[in-house]
Amino acid sequence: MSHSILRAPIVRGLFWAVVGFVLAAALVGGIRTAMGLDFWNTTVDWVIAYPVALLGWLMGVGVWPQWGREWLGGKAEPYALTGWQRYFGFSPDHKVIGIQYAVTFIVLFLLAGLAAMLIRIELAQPGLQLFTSDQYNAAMSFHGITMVAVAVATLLGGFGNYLVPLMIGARDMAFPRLNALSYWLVPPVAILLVIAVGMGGWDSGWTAYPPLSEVNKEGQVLFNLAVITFGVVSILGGINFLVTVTYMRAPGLTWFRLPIFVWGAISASLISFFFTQAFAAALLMVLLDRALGTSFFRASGGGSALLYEHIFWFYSHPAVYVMVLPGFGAALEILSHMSKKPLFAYRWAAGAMLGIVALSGIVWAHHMFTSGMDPALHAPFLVLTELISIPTGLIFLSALGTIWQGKLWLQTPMLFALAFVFNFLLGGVTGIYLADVPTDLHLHDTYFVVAHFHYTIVGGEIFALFAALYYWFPKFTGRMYSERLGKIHFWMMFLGFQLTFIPMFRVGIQGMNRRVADYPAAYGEYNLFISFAAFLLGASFLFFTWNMLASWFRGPAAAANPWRASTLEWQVSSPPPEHNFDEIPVITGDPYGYGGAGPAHNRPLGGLAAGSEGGS
Amino acid sequence: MTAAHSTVHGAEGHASPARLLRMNRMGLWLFFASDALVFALLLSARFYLDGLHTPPEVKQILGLVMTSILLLSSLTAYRAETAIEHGNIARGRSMLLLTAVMGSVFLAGVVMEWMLAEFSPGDGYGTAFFSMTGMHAGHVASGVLLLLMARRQASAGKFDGGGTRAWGASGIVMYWHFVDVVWVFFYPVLYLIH
Amino acid sequence: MRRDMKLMLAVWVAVTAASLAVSYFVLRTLSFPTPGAAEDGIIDDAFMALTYMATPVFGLVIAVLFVAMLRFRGSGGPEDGAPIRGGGTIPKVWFAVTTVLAVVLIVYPGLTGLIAIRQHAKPDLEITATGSMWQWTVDYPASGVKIAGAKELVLPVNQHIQVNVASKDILHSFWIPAFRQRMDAVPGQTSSIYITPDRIGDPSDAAYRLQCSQLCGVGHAYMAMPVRVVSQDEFKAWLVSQQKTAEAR
Amino acid sequence: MSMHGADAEQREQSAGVRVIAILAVLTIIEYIAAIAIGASVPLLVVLTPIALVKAWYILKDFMHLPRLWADEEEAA
Repeated sequence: MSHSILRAPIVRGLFWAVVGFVLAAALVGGIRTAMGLDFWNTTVDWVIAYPVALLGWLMGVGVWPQWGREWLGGKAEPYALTGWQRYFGFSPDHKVIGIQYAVTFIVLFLLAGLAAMLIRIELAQPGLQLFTSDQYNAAMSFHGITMVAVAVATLLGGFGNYLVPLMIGARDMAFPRLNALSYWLVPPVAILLVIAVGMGGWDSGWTAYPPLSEVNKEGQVLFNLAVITFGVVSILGGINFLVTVTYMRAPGLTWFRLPIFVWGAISASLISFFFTQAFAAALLMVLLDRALGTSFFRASGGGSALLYEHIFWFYSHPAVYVMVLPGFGAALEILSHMSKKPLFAYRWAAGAMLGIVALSGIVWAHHMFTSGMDPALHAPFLVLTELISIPTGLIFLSALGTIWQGKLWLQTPMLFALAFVFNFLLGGVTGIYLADVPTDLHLHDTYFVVAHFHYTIVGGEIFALFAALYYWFPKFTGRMYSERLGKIHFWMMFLGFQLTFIPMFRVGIQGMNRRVADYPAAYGEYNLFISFAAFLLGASFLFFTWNMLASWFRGPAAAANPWRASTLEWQVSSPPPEHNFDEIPVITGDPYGYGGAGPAHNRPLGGLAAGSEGGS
Repeated sequence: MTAAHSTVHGAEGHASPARLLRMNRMGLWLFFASDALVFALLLSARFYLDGLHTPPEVKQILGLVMTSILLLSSLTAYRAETAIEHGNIARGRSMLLLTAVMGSVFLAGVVMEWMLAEFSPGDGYGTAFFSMTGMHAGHVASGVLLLLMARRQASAGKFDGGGTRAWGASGIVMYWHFVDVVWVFFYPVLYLIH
Repeated sequence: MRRDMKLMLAVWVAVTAASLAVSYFVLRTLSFPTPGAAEDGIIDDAFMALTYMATPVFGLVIAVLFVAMLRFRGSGGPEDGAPIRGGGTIPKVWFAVTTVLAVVLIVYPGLTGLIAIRQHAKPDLEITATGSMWQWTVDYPASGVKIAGAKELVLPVNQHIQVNVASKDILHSFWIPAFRQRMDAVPGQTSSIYITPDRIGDPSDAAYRLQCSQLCGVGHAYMAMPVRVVSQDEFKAWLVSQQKTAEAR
Repeated sequence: MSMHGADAEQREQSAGVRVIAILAVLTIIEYIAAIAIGASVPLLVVLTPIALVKAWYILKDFMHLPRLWADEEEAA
């Protein structure tokens, strides 16, 4: 078999994407010329040619040979790539897809983090140093949306895909090819965002509020298309998880024997499959307003900008829980295994996650207390929003109860998981100020909000993500990471994070509003401090990146179960065999059998424990 | 496990056909729920932007005819599905084609309506009308393509024997009905209320 | 185990007390912008009330984390922790306590604060601030003064002012940190807030600036304008001077 | 397919005709109601349940909603 570079899936995908784009744009141009209009119109051309290019990309990258032929009654080619090439092709293997997601989004995380560093250079002093206002907005908007995508997809897409089938004793996800298709929609999102920045960016942030997003630069169009595509990724992924967990659990693995991480993935999937389309729909409406002259959000045609805010936050508040619920799951999972103690109040924690899902859909308008919406809506949304603190409190109970009287093994993943508890506490508590109408009137759109959501998303979810990354690194790669570098990364990141965001609460209260390239000199000293702390935070990722790369290529081989953990993924080799389980295990107890509390699985190193009890 | 197994992945690897069918079915219904929300958002936007107002220029007869065609196409789609499930591939093929033709007629109706419309996309009702019918027509168009695809698969012998093997056709027909259900709500909201 | 529990309780009390002290003595005095309006009290008090309520929760989590990391250490050996599953009364009690806490803070400072901030007397003065990319137009309808692209916002002290906020093009937001409240300027609608400046103030204090606080594109950061709160006599004189300038044009 | 299969097919096909008849009648009622009823709210009160009933018939009979939780294929 020849593997010339020209036959590589990505090259074919790009080729057909370009062909699709050019053909569609030429067709549009031809029709426009015939109608007496300009040949090229950026908005119209992108809106029409991009979906065609996307189709070309998908088909070229492997959908056509491995799936598309069946649609027309033909026979699909077998999946052929092996070794490292699997990661660069259309692979239906959930473990390959998990690593594809994780690596892609960690690269994007570092890229968006770099944008954050540039932002902090600009904000170190009052006045404009590095950027023009326009460039600042572009950097801020890119940082925002990319980090949102990272937060939504790394834990759920990366770790969820890799771990959920293993944890439930399945050989793959329910829809392996759909899973691959979902992943291969991600590169176009990244490419669109990068092209958009190259075109000068868009200045409406990740929220893209109209009417600004209907009158600003064309980069906005690409942003909208990227986010709509990303919405499809999220929806298809969510559906896949729900069907997988519903129908593919191993015999004996009842709902309340699922590892808590699986509950986090289910809860997040429920939200992402049911709410994501609101964001996509809102951005589609913006495109319609821009391209066809409808007036969803144009006051002159009877539209209303507030309609956008309602639709947007209908998704984007629940989206926060798409980010943190898998984070809760991963952190609780690690706290239990690294404390060698059963997860405390397991059913309450699982119930709390579902409670958060239920409440998440009815609290969106707390983002709109100062938007000029009907004041009659303020009180109900205040009440509903504050109620979320109750299920969230149960997650804390579970975390604290788990570590109490445990045998805490303070390795890097555990440190990150404990930091998650601390950070999310601050994030959660400061959220109460923003759900409270009177305080929100002052704090809305200030750096207090910036600090708050960085505490929940970065301090919460991203810390849980790194906990998960170190914890499951040996399982993913079959190699151990360097504990020393891991601890350096942790302490630098932890301290850098606190020193960056604690002062932001203060400047926010004081009156510094967010999303500004420049600010009054009165806030200068704090911002200088924040910038230096942010550089410390940023520098910690040098250690992280080095650790990951060096360990993946040259680290010592990892045992099957280096943490002596009790869940199923640790009962198979590291990395797991191609089909996970030679025999589907039979489950006889819950996943946290520590301290002689009735272990579900044996926990000697390696070996598939429960398989001996019977096949599938 | 050896490389020879590498084409057998996940569900296909160990689930029974009946289990696989249930999984496909649940996945499709979840997709419907998800897609329905897009339509629900557009529908709520219609009330948010323009309340209950419907301009008198709306073509009532055309709307009724289009609605009837779409509803009838659901019957032919149903006949196609039933025939294929019972192994009657020939009838299934002709019914799929008939459904696709009726869907195309519906699409022609949408185009005609857009050209005849006496309101602009720039006002409240027009915004709702063009976006709702446009989004729906996009689904109908993809449905027509899918129906033709199902017909092609039927010719290739994919559904021979019916039963669980008919899922491919059944899923596409379900999608067609789903698009019809959307129109059941869109029709009164766009044409009849006032 | 009793010793660990006692240590935890002690740390809890200590952290809570320390946080209360820091909140009371440091946060209140150092962080808030100059309180320039009568309504500020409602907002700052709500802020402090939430902070005080948060301190015991904060203290508890810190105490458990601290004691666990100090006293419940393991090294990955074969020893397991205690097989406590937490299925008994503890989660129920926790659930009850957090529910009560949530209800309390919904009522106070939540709903009570909301009611307080919504109550307003008949305004003494009405102004309209209209945002456009990237400047404010200020209108004093009673005296016929309208300043397009105003260079400063002048307000009288001790007057109850209704501010109507509107927009010509895209979303903006009217915010003066000294007055705490903000309101978005939405095209096609006018929204109002009520403020009663209760001390003289000038823009040498960064809290006295009208800042657009809804991202509005390139000029967003600079869509700010100095605010002066002056005595009522001075305000009247200023209005007259503005009327003259307008006539002179 | 056996004769039995063809019979079953015939039965299901006539069920489809029954549903489309119901849909047709309800659509006509909708159309007439919109002409006959002048006020908005009463019209909405009539149209909403009709639309729900129509949707229900399509979901239940055409889209086989009950198959989601039925066990028929396990037995087949």
